[in-house]
Amino acid sequence: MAAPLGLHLEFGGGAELLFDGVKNHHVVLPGQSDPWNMKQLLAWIRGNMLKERPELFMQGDTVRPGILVLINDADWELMGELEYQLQDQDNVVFISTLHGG
Amino acid sequence: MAAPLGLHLEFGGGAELLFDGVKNHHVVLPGQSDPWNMKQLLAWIRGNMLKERPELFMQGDTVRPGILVLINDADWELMGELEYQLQDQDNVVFISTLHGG
Amino acid sequence: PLKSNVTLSNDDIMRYSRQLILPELGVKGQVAISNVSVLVVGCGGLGCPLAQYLAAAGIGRLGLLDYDVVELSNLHRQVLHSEVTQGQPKALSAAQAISRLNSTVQCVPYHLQLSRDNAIQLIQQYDIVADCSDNVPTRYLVNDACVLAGKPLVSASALRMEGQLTVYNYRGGPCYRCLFPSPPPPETVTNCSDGGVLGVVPGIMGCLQALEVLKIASGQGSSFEQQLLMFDGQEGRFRSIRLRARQIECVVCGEKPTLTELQDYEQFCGSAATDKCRRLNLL
Amino acid sequence: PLKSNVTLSNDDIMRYSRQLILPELGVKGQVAISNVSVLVVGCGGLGCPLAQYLAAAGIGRLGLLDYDVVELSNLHRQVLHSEVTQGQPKALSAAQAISRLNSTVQCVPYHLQLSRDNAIQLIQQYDIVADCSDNVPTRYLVNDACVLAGKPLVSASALRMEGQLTVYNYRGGPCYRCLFPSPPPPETVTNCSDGGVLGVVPGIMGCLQALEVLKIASGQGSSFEQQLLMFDGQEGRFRSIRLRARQIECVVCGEKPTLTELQDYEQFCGSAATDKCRRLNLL
Ligand SMILES: [Zn+2]
Ligand SMILES: [Zn+2]
Repeated sequence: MAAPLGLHLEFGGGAELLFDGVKNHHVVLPGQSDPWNMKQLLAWIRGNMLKERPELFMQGDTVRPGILVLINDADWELMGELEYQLQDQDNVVFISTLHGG
Repeated sequence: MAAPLGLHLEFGGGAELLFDGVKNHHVVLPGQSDPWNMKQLLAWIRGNMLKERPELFMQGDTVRPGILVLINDADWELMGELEYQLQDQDNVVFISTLHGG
Repeated sequence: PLKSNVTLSNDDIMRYSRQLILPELGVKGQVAISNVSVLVVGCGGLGCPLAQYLAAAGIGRLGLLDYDVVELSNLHRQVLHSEVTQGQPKALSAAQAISRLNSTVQCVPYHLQLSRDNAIQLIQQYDIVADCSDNVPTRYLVNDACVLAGKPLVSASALRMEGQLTVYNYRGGPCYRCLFPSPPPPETVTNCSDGGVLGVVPGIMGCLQALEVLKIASGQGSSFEQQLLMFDGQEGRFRSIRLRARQIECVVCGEKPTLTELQDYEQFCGSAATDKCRRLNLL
Repeated sequence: PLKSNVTLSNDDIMRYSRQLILPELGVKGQVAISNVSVLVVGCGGLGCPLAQYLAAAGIGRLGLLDYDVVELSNLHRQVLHSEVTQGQPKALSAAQAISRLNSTVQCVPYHLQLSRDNAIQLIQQYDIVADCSDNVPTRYLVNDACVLAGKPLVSASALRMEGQLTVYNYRGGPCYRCLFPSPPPPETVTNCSDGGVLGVVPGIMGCLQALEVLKIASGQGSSFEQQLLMFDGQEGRFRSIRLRARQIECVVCGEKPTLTELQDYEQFCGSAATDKCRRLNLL
């Protein structure tokens, strides 16, 4: 049984508009038998934070195309993406890419 | 007897030109009986790093006017200035203020 | 092709004297800049400050591409245009303003839409490409054309009070498709017409983009190879992010590319190559 | 005094439509901007992009102050000027360029040197002051005059490939003298004539400065109250530093100020109020 996990979540580039316009969120994930990974975090966000139109944020069990995920200031591709095991106080950023000019 | 102290020193805004143009320096201060403070660090920099014209960097036992000192990304005035006791792996920045436009 | 300078004229020495004395640039860097050509894709909120500072710095040739004409609603951020050039092609309006600032820069205005038919042939004529466009299909088109033509791509974007900047396809780094293999669903894309933009935010991003172009042009390399700079203007906060490496399985820059010629980008993205109407009506 | 707008005209709504729709700004913020006056001290590398984007955004009145005339060596960074305005006063050259971009902005050119004799009277006529000057005595003069007149001071500077930005004397925060009670020894001061500057670096800093002016003007507050933004263009790196609070013992903004009128700043700093010759010859 792992202890509860504190995370700092950030949303930007417009993704925050799906979360009441709030960019910074401190969340605590409940303790569970296995360590939390990103796939489980996304399911948790979908169930606990996304009020409406989850398809603007997710596609299947991952984020939709056009959202970059950053774990502690690095592209999540460098960290194992969905399989990354979250550590207490990790900083996870979801940033919508911008196309305007 | 305190252990040797590793510090990250940075120079910018032109102050690096007094240090062979090198902005980033990792230094190790030798162990000594009392903890190192900023006043002692400045004397150490003067004795060990400043090759010539120390008056362009220091005035008396402090930095000359126009150089901002930052300890871990905060103005050293908030940290006790010369009396601040250095911690292992502290980041100390000396930045010459710019006046051009 | 651009003529190849080996020295600076006396006028050049006067004009660029304040930057020539920089050890990071010097005469050698200034000569290098004068021999480099840059294609600016989009003469809007990003392209205006970018073109302005590249011209001021003495870039050799500047291709200015935009299919659109100047409107009053552009002037809050598109600072090369003016009240009297309303209705004129942006490429021409920008070229006029640039030549007032530095007549020694070769300015080539292209009043046309970048497309799968002209992109490669245009981009091949330039050393560096700056993506200052305002829509998703054009961003994929510019990326693919840069990969196929082997040109570095300095890309910026802005919306509301935020901006992003990256250098793609440069010194073995990733391309836009390595990061974004699939386009975003059209209904998730907000453009400047819909979402708005504070004019000075693309100003900041276009200037930062110009700096990276100049660093590449003068041989200093870029700080944003495999790095993304994010700017939040409301919080006054910059953040630099380490990005993934070039992806082996990328369809355009990977080891076995399947995309070897340009495609239909409006169809691929499901949206039109403009920031004016969001959805492409797919019949 | 500036007339006080309460609504926007139809033309305004068209022109500013892309920024009006920002929730951070809205009609209320745009009206507020149109009622604000800004004094730009120095129409050089910082003042040009700053004035350009403030005018584009619809600032009410823009005072453009510079004692100097346009030279060829300015054009690599002073992008409001042009080849044909060489020899003209910078304040006028800038005002002309601004009025092409937005004729609805009241532009007031001042072709003069800011001095202890005119500074307070000038600054009192404006809501916000932007320090875009290029020398130490002027920076102390502007600071002291802003404290005495009770105006917020948005200050930027640039040299070589670096830049700095802070907001002084705003909502109880420190002033320039709180940070720098004594001027730097003149022999330690490098100006752009001596040290050089890559033109787009003041471009970036001037745009960032304009953003903070607009945030203050529209009631959003600034991100750089008691904060210093440092930019290193070579490394592409921004850093934000927490600064000291207002100093109780500050001679101009402290609890018992001893400096209650402007002084002789060239004498105080031991250098001339220009970036052209470094040392003041003190006889
Ligand atoms: Zn790729
Ligand atoms: Zn003070």
